[in-house]
Amino acid sequence: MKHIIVIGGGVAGMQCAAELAAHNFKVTLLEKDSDMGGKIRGWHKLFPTFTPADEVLSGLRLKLAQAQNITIMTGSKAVEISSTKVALASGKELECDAVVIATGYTLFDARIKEEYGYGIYDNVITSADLEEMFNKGDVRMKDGSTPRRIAILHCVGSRDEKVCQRHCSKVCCVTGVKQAIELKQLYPAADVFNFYMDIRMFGPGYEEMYREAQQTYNVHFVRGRISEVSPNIDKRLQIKAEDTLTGRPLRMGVDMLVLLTGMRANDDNSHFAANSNLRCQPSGFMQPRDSFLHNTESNVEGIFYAGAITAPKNVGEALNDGATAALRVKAWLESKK
Amino acid sequence: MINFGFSINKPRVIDLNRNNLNKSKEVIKEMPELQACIGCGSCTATCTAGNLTEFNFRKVHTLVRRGEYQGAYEEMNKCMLCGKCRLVCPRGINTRGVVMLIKRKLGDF
Amino acid sequence: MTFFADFCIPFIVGATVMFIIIAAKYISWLRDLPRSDIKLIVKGAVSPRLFTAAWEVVRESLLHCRIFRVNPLLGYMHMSLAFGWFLLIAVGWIETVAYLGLKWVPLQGHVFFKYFAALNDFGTHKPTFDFVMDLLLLVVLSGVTLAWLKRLRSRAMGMKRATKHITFDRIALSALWFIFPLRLLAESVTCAIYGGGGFLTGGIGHLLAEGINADILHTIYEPLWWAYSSALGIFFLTMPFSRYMHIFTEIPLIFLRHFHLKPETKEKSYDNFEVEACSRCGICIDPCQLQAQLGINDVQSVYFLRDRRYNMLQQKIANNCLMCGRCEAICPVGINLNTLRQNSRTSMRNIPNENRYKYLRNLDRSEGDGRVGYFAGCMTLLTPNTLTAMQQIFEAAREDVWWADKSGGVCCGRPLKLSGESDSAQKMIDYNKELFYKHRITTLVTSCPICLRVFREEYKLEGIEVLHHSEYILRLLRQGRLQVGYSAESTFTYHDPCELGRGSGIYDEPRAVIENIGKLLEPAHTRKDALCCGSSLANTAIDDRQQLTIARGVAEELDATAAQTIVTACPLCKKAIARGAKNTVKDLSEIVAANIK
Amino acid sequence: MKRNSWTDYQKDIADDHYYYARSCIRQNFFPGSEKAFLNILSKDLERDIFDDPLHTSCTGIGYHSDVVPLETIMTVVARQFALMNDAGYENFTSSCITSFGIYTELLATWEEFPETEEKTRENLYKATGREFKKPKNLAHTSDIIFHHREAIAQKAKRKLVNVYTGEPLKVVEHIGCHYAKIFPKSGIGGSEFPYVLAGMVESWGGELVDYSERRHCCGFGFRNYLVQANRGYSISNSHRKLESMAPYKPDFIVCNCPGCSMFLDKWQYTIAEMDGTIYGQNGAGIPVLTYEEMAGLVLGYDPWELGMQMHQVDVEPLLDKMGVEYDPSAKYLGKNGKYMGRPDKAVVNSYSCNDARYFIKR
Repeated sequence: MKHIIVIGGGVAGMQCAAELAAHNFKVTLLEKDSDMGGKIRGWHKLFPTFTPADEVLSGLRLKLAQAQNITIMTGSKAVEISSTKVALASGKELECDAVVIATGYTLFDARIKEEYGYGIYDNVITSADLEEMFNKGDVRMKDGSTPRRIAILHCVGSRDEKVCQRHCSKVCCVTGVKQAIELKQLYPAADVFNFYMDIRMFGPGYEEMYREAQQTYNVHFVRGRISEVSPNIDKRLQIKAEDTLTGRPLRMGVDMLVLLTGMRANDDNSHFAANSNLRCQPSGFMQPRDSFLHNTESNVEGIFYAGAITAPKNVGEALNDGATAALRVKAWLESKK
Repeated sequence: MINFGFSINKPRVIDLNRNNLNKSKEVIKEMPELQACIGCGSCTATCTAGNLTEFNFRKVHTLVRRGEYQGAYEEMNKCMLCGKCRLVCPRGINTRGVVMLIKRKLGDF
Repeated sequence: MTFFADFCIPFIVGATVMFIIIAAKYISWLRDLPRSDIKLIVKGAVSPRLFTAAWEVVRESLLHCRIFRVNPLLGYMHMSLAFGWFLLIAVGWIETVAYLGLKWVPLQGHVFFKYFAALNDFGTHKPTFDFVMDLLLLVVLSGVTLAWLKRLRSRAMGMKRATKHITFDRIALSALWFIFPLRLLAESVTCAIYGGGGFLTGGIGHLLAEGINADILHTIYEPLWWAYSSALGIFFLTMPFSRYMHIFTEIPLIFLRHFHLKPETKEKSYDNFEVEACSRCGICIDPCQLQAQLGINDVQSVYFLRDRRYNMLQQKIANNCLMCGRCEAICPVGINLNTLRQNSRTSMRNIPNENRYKYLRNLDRSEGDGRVGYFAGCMTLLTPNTLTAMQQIFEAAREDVWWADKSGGVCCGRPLKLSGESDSAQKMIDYNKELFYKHRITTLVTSCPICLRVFREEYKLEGIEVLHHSEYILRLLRQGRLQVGYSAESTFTYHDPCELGRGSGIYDEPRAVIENIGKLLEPAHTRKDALCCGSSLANTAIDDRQQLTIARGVAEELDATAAQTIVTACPLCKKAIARGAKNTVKDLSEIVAANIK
Repeated sequence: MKRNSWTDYQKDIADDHYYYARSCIRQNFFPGSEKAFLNILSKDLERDIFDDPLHTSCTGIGYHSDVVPLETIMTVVARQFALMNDAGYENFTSSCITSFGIYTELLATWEEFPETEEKTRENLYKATGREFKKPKNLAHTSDIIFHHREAIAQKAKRKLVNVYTGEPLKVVEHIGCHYAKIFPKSGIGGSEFPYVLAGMVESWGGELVDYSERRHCCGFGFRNYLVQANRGYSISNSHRKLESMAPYKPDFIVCNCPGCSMFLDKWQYTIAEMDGTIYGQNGAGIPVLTYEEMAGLVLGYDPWELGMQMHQVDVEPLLDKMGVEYDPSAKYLGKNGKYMGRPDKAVVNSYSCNDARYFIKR
């Protein structure tokens, strides 16, 4: 029985492992954290259907639990990769017939954009923090009071040369719209402002949701990037932006600022690229063999990609990638016979 | 008061802390679809009055929504209400209704 | 001989108050008429129009011929109530004369003649009158029954919806419903006790006398006359404040109309006659597409007039109307609904402002040179196919054309006028007019019915003939300056634009043009009855989805004709119908241009 | 406020042996400050600092007003460095923020485009026959005070504390734009949360005001002030800053840029004359100090020796709050003890001016 190692226990990795097992492979799923689920663990709801993230995750867990021949190794970080062997941080080495890398992405550290005051001012939070708050059912300001005006800033750590992240993280726009709606549902009297550079509603139902946010939920959209955040005398956050559609600077005090932090490439990627002859894109994400016919394969035979390791992707795309990569692995192993 | 030969320039900033947003809220409440504007500018591009003057419907209603009312009534009065903008709006906004509503809220109607 | 009993008091009070109020209303309205209108009245009163008006009063106020034509059952209901009641009064008066000779009898003496006749001895009994009066009462009662039915089951009466009424109307209506049944009862009981009466009152009286103890009949006798008198009194008291004001108002209205008075851009005293002549019959509700397709049921003309009459008109009601004219075309009273709505809007929104449209000064973006001017209109600039088609037609006819607004012009002013800003609209009218005269055109062709209408109605373009392009093209065809190929294979259906059809009375010209090219198939609603595309500039209240719903409804009907091409003659209609139609939608000029030989 | 990010932006500041470059604006408008700086360094801190009479303006004002070309200013800067080499120093420090910005910018330009450095060497040699070495360390003089802030705190005669209430004084700090906005790495604390003045204020017992227009320009902006037609723009920037800080009721403003000190001080008077707004307490303006003056007061220098009589907004209310003893009658005495005249009373100074023997003619 052929042995496949799937690195990364996020949605793409879980899906891929389960699909591989269904095709009668022996699968080892490596996860560096203590639990599976990756980035959507702790996420509240998924756009555009407001499906609880837990629902997707428990579906995947069930799929893994029901599968035969899967070894799940949590707390295991891969440090060296080749198509036949994976070395773990613990020093252990695992032999295999193929490897699927599904290590996903790293959330941009909002602290780097220090002008937004994350980690400096209370009530400047990231989209991930907000999801956590939603999960706890406790969206409040630091002092426990209810926010009356909330700003959501798009493209924090995306499309920004100044932090060396030129790419678009793809999902933040729609996340911002989703979170705006959820905030309005929670606090209908609050004013929610989305500050955006472009609104990229690329998926099915996204544009409709955007429109609903505007028209039904009365979420304000201001085209302009917030330039700086500072405290106000009334303890609010003073934000400054340009309302580019009127060509005038705009400023206001807000109670809460949500930063839609982007996806950036894992720091590991360049290491893998250097040591395993894999190719990186200028963005730092891995380069698939090509963008069309072999987009879940690496340039190295026997090493495959699934999910956001190659580019920012949404959950659905990552899941598709996982399944596709499994089929590619199977096809490749069969062609080798 | 001394004349220094110059004066303090009026700030161009839209200050949402200072602006009185009541009228803006009334406008949005009566015409929620106005919020669906994506600023494409097709209304302004096709505007009969906008091709003869500096009237910019998109800009004026955006400013009104931000609580910048000064001059909005006078600007909206440049509109001929011909309705081309409504035909081209990709979001189906009742632009003529918006013009009339803003004039009603900000003028003497 | 006395003609007074205590129970007459409610009637006397009601009737007196009513006549005083109505007189006061008419006097004040007439007094406030502008001088020009008074001149018209003076001129009309000494002309044969006086008689034609009187004849119309008979036909419409009494017989309700127009409602008959729309809905015979409703017509009968109105006629039985109005004409029946009128005859009851008239014959009743003759009856009194017949009994008592030409001698003054107070009003209540006529109305409660049966009561006084039983009390006094008026001489020989005259059964013919009993029969006639009973017959008339029966006719009126049949009308009342139908009115009840209409309230309960409007569909059975051929109306999808009946009017929703205000309190005054409800009181008056209830009183009206009870007047005649109570009269029947009172008179029957009188007959039961004193004998006499015709087949109805006498017959019922006979049965009562047989079946009910005489004491009981005596006990209820007076109260029944009280009830009848009270019902009358209440009805008269509420009448001037309710929709029943129309009963009398329609009569002066008919005269004034025959004297050529009509509502104008701005409200004036004459409008009162039109507004209060509305009986709130609700016939205007059913043809309204806002009602039929969007379920909007508080904006129709009946409600608009009601709100205007009671000074509770809101902009959102006034603005929510397509002004398609479907209701106006069907209104049995012939009220100028569109003009009244437009001048209400004017009252609400018109602010004279000298500074508006100053930017039009010295502006001239026209091109070309010729005695024929072509004014595309703002909307046509968004249907460039029409523009190029017109160009081809002009070229084929070798017409030198002055293009008023090919690269953008100034709006004709009608949209602004429709929205109520009439004085500002005048500035655009003045601008364009000056432009037309400056370029010395003798014919003005437009492909936009909205522009056409304002050119004809407001511009007063002396020396310039204004033509819609359908009229112009037909003229070219008839003069032989333009030849088009005919194919029996090509089938077309035609959508009448509101402003062109009902608005300007142009129905035949576009049809004639189409029949030069191919076969014309008529949709279910056509000509005067044609539907509105929903994109009317007159409505600034409905949203895009609502516009689309209406457009789809229209498109469906046009598609149902199975014609290959839907033709219309208005850029706005074209855009609207194209959103919902399966077949191609073309402007009249396009199909002409495509078939030039 | 969790403000730790300044630690991310640190730079080396030489501890001793400085070559001092003066500032055009500071030596004209705050001459006492430069003198105080030299005294603090050499006397209080016992450091070696050389005030070279041969050095010139860096020509930054001309450069930022588009009248001095880049090649020229590069050569002038190169000459300053040559003079420093001649004097035997390696650590260059400038009193002016704009000069500091220019030195930083030119050093970075030479780094990125070595050919420009070559050209400059050539130009300098042609013009003066000199050659130069780049300084080992470049710092603004406020960096140096920041560097020695704890030593100053130890020698402090008084703290930045209101002697009546015992509360720390509320201080607005304003950093010149050219300090770290061009190269965030060149300033202590970077451009977003500059710490160079804040560090001094905190070490010496004051409380910092973090107001929303903290990072905004003072409004000087060179050609925006120098051309009269543009002055409305200049003053509106100061206006915006003052509007933003006023609600916090600051006790004084401290700047590290001479131009900012001047504009925030003098525009207060102009604004008061134009629209009647006075931003400080009790009908007086907010005193504006240079960091040298602030350090001097802490170290017990006499305010008139520090040249604080040169300010538009009177500093006496602040001196009273700090418990500084001063001789009011000595305010307008020159160094030679002679009366040097006094300005007319101004709307931003609330106390009466009885001894009006000399008036500035409007």
